[in-house]
Amino acid sequence: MKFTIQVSEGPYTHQASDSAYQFAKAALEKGHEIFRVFFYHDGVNNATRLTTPPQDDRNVVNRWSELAEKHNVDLVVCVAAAQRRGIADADEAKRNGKDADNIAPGFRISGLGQLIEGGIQSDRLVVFGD
Amino acid sequence: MKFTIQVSEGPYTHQASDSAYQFAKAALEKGHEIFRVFFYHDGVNNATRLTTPPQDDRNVVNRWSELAEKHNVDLVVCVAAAQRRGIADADEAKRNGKDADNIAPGFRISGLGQLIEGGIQSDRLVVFGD
Amino acid sequence: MSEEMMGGDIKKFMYVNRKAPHGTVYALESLEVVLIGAAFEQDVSLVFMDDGVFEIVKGQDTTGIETKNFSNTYKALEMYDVEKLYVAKESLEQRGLTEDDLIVDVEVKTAAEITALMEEQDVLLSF
Amino acid sequence: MSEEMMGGDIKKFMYVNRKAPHGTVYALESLEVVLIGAAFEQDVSLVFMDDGVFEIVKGQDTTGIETKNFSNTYKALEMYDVEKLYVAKESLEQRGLTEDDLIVDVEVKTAAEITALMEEQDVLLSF
Amino acid sequence: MLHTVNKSPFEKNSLEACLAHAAEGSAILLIEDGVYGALNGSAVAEKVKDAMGKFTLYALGPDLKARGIADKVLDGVKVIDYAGFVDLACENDKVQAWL
Amino acid sequence: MLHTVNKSPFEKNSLEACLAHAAEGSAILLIEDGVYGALNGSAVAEKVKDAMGKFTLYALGPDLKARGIADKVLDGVKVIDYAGFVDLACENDKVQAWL
Repeated sequence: MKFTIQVSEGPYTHQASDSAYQFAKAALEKGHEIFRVFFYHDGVNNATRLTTPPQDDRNVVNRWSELAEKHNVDLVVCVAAAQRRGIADADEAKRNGKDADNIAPGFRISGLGQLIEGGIQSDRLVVFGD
Repeated sequence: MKFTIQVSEGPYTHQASDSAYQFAKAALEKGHEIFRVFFYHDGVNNATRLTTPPQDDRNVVNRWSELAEKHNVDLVVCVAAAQRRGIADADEAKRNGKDADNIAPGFRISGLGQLIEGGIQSDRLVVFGD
Repeated sequence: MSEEMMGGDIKKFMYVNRKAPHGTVYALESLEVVLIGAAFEQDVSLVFMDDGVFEIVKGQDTTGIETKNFSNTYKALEMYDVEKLYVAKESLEQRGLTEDDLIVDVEVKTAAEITALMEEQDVLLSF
Repeated sequence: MSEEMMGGDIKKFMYVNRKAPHGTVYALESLEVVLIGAAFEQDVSLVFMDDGVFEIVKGQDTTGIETKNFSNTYKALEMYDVEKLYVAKESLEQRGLTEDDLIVDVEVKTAAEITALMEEQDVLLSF
Repeated sequence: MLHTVNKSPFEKNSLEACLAHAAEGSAILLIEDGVYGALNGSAVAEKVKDAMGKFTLYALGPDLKARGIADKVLDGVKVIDYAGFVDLACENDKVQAWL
Repeated sequence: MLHTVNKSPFEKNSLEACLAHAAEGSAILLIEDGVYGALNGSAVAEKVKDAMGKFTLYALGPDLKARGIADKVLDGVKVIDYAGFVDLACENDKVQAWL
């Protein structure tokens, strides 16, 4: 079965990103397909490579990046939500006159249409939020 | 009177940062002193210079930077909370092996002791959160 | 069922709005999805329930809190062919509100009717 | 009053913990403030009320959700000379919990007693 | 002592917890989504009216206006602006935020 | 249809809203702080027990264990893991998250 997952909260502050990750991992282990993980609202904050969590804690951002690499999962960060919150890739940084970017490997920035497309193309949309 | 203000949520997602800003501005206009604004939890996300909010909306980050510059307000970002969420200045970036930093002008990263000190040194601590 | 739809059939999308505006960004960002989503020409409906009914209260003026006043955008939904707006009867009543307090024309639905509407959907988006 | 305290007098700090652990980070980050704050040698107390009482429930095991299990840290508070731990009686009861369910020794207080304790404080930190 | 409440009483237990723990004579200020607690004719209005016998209730005007409910406020609730919020924080010896 | 509830019923109205709007025969899965709704002997336990006549109630085991309440779960609540959550999402034609 084909899933799209929406993550609406950032790392650590809410469990939403953890639950979404565990759900995605379990789905992949069962042979299902993750069509897309869409990061919206504060969920875009999962996509920064500048986090340094305590060594005795999980690394939420790296965990997503590794899942993307291992299983070729499409991690999409909403551009409008990312602009409000300061998540930028090189293109976005250039376009908005920023002197740095912070996006983590495996994430790409795109539009809200990607969420709707996820809803259309997938068998199930599962939302994790606050 | 001397105030310390704690901001516990990030920009745009919750009104906490807006309310804290309006409170700080009103207090300064009345001749009070803002001893410190302490950004904790997701509040640290107010301190990134990479945001590009819609042009018809307020710029939460710049507003804080401007307040700091105009009134010499001490804007302190909790280092532990910042590390979890990916807010870094040049020193932090270097120390944690990051290739970029994202801190906005007027903010400084420091320890949780700064919050306690705010509580000790100020007449009032006012918390804005979720 | 969803397999059959892959070819370009239309899916029923419902936006479930349960949060008050201004205190958090969810209402605004939900509306942004609706506007972008309209281009996909799916069968779209919005339901306002619990504190979500406050999103469409008349006379909102955010000048004093200096945030974005997006309440008038709900009136523009019609132009995007988003015309199915449902409001939970019990949620209105609990808040002392009536249809007259709302900025857009809506269909007021009982909890049982909303249950039935939800069951008809293909995709539920929660805000 | 606060002017007199500037010279090194001790202030009464109360940490008001009202949120469940794990679902959000507030409980953990509140505890981090308490640990750092202990070095300042103020008069510190913690109150656990509403869902905050869940923070100190025994037997928490976060292996399955892969988050940090910080519940044992409450047992270390004593070593930091943080010894005034209050728990709201009504909050425990509402959740079907008793003192025996808690990981640390606490003083169970009624709402009226918590009101009085709050009134005694100089600084209230809300988590 | 000043208590602030920033959550809708229809969604969260913040106002309830505040009313159960504020000392008699306290000032309670509704801000952000907390101002919905000042709404006339709602299911919580009676509880809030009762509380006015024990506390002084304030609501932040800019937050009421933002939500379109400035003309639907319960009698007895004092509407103030951010300057008034600052004054309340000064007049009272400390502030507790019920989040 | 599968409904998920991730909020404590003592703090927020999510479970209440879910119970009021889920169709008879629905599956309701408590996750994150939502698992406190499965707690035996609490003030909401009776309401949840009543709901079990109309719905099938599930709770996520890893979340129960994290909170130290795995041995305090109401009879009749089915405890599942993340794989079970995935199965529920497959078996049901759609998922509604009550946040």
